[in-house]
Amino acid sequence: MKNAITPEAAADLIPSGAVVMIGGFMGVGSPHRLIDALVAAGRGELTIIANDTARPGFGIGRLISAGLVSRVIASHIGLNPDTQKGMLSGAIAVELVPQGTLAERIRSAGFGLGGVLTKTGLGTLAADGQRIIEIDGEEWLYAPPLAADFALLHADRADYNGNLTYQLTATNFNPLMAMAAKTVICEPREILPVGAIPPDAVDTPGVLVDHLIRRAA
Amino acid sequence: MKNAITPEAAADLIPSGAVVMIGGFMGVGSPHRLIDALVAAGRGELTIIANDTARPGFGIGRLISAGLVSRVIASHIGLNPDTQKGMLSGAIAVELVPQGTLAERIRSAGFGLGGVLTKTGLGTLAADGQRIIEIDGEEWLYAPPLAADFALLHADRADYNGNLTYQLTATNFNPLMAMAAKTVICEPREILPVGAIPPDAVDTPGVLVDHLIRRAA
Amino acid sequence: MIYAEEIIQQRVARELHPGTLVNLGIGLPTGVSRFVSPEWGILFQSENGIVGMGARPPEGMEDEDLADAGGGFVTAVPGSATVDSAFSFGLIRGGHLDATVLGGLEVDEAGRLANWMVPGRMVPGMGGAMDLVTGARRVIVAMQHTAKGRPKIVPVCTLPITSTRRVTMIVTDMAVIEPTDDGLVLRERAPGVSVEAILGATAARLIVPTDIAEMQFLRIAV
Amino acid sequence: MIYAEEIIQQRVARELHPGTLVNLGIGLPTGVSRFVSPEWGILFQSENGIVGMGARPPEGMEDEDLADAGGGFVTAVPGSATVDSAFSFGLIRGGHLDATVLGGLEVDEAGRLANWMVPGRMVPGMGGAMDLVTGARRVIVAMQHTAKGRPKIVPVCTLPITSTRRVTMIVTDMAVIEPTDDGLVLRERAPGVSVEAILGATAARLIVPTDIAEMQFLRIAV
Repeated sequence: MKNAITPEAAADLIPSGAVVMIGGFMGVGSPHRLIDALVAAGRGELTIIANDTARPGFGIGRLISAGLVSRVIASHIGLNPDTQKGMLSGAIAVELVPQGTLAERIRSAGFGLGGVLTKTGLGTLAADGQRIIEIDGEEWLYAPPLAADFALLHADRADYNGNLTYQLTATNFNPLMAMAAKTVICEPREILPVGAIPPDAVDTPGVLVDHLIRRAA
Repeated sequence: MKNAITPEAAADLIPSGAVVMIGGFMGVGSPHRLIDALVAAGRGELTIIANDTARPGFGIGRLISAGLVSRVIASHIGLNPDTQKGMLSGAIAVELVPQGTLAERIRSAGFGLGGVLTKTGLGTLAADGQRIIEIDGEEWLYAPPLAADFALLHADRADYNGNLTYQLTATNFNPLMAMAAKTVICEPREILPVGAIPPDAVDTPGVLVDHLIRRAA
Repeated sequence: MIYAEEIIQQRVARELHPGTLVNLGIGLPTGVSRFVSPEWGILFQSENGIVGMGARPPEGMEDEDLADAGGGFVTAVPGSATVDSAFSFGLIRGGHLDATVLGGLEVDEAGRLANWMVPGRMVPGMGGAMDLVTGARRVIVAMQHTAKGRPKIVPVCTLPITSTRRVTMIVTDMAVIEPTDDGLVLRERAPGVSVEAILGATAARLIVPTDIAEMQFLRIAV
Repeated sequence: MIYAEEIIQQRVARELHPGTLVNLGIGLPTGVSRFVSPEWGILFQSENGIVGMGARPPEGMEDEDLADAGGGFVTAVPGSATVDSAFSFGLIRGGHLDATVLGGLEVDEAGRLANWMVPGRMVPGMGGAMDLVTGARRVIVAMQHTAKGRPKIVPVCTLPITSTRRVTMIVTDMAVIEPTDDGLVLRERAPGVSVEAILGATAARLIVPTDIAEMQFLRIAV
């Protein structure tokens, strides 16, 4: 059984300089209350691993706009001019990773695998400085596993075992990140009694989740 | 929309010598009517990729007992003495693969990846003749993707788009195999109208499924 | 301009195969769906996690959990399925996607597409584009033939390429061009556009067969 | 023999940490769950795809879709979750499983376990054993100290090993032994079993500290 804590208490767990995965795709399926608490707590020098940095002032974009992020690993920053500016000025180190490779790198860490072999990015800038592994005469781009200190997730429903369900396209990177961070904090829309979510409906088993965020008052 | 065909019509699609993945774990979640039709059709020299070969006369064990299988790639054959006898006598070529590696090899093929890097099996017989890849001074065992001509699956529910849902531990290898074979044939318990399975409940999107098997008369 | 986009979208729609899975890029490619009849049984994938994406919902019926890859609200068609990001790209990379339709900044004589960055100026990131171009069974580039009068079909891409893979087809407001072993072959011209005009607006070498048919369109009510 | 098994199972139960995920191998290890109180909040994983496996159901309440890794009928506890085989082994390999309890054919002085084949005679396959021994945070071997009087704890495994990894602990009907950098250390003796008897039944070199406590058991009603 897991106690549900406040967003503030959760933000207190995260030190400056932490490597933080955040679920969501252009803010859809991001833990917005947790992000707000993190902005309020003012932890800086964060490394953010996420699909994108949303828009200025929205979702992960709030952390960027607040100047709390020194490094981003993402597949797309095109809809957030602040991140692009930060990248071009050198204020934010941005590593761009093809979206499917990013997903597999996170999964690889969470699943205890040694990395990803993909064709995606071969012969492009995405392969610069990366290792190419030849297998039976075919070239594959190697991409290492990607883990984090914290994963901040959104979910639709949780139970007090920490079991999670996601809804529609708010799923995206959340279940992958749930496997890949030392401490997993999830902000569900609602928390149900244990047993109320049938086993086949669970997307992320509760053993992976360390803290649940209380419902908004 | 997919027409539902009989098990016999499905078996007719599968030639002797085919490489066939079959879902299930000790027969739980295996497509039993399809297997029966395949036994009746008498196609021989099959390569079977599956977690196990169940028991003599049950599930995949029926194909073994009928002498239709010349090669097995599985993680466990211990509860089927017929497979063990076939292996020791040389009648059946058996490749034993650690279960987690088997699952990832199948997924790797279906997901367009170049194979699996795992610690499992390093320094054991499972590594014999396999490639070891060193990454940052650490050794990983490389295991190649595993694809098939056919995947024969069980599901709990389907709709006429071919969307599938699995139930409890009858899930196992079925969703992985649905990605990894040229032709995917599924035997669901029931087939519902399109729209009756909500999008979040779908485990395998219908675009992956080529043929559904009609309900038993 | 809108007319130009519609020409491209209508022509691309004809390339889609009934009953298959198709990914439409954000922007011009998204509009291809307007010219696709529901009867064709085509399912649209959005790489953020849905197979069977539908049109924008009526005002007031948006759901914050259901969006396309640009973050815009969409609907889900009956018989759709939602998946996580790893699965979504498994569909793409694993060859389960019949076609992807993508915008382009440049395409070159080797049929290579550049569509994800302009060094020093625009660095949006590749998002799903590299996976799509690498993994889809067919890659259809849908773009204006020129940008501010400058040809976008060039001898060799000057911008960073998205993949070394040769795309399947280029559809512009002026022409349909097919990259082949021999180079770029002009296949069709848009209504009222001459071969000479196409050659004049193309920096790459074009192979021009004797008969260049005019683009045909399906009659789909918009 | 049943008494011997219970000693092992009861002693192993004490090693499990409240609120964690644990995988019990088929056979002797399965019985460990009899000595685990529901209050501990331990969830049992079965690698065929369930987190939160419960006991065998009453006659007539079996479900053909709910079985353990041996194919036997089980139940699902409230708050359980089902997963596919890739996910199940992601939990195992990714270090999300706190402990695995496995039977053994041999364990050697390096703490290496052999438990998946006897060449030429018994080739069941490794199933999930290699992943479990490689990936679980702690590996507990639960086995009889000897087989037909022959020691199973040996200088060097004669049977093919399951993993090069050193297991965390060996619990037998005679002793608790901990593999360390220095070798196998005797930690506890079963009630009424002398250190001499343990040494006599062990082929491997055992390090014997001065004080060897007797195994303690929790009082769990069975």
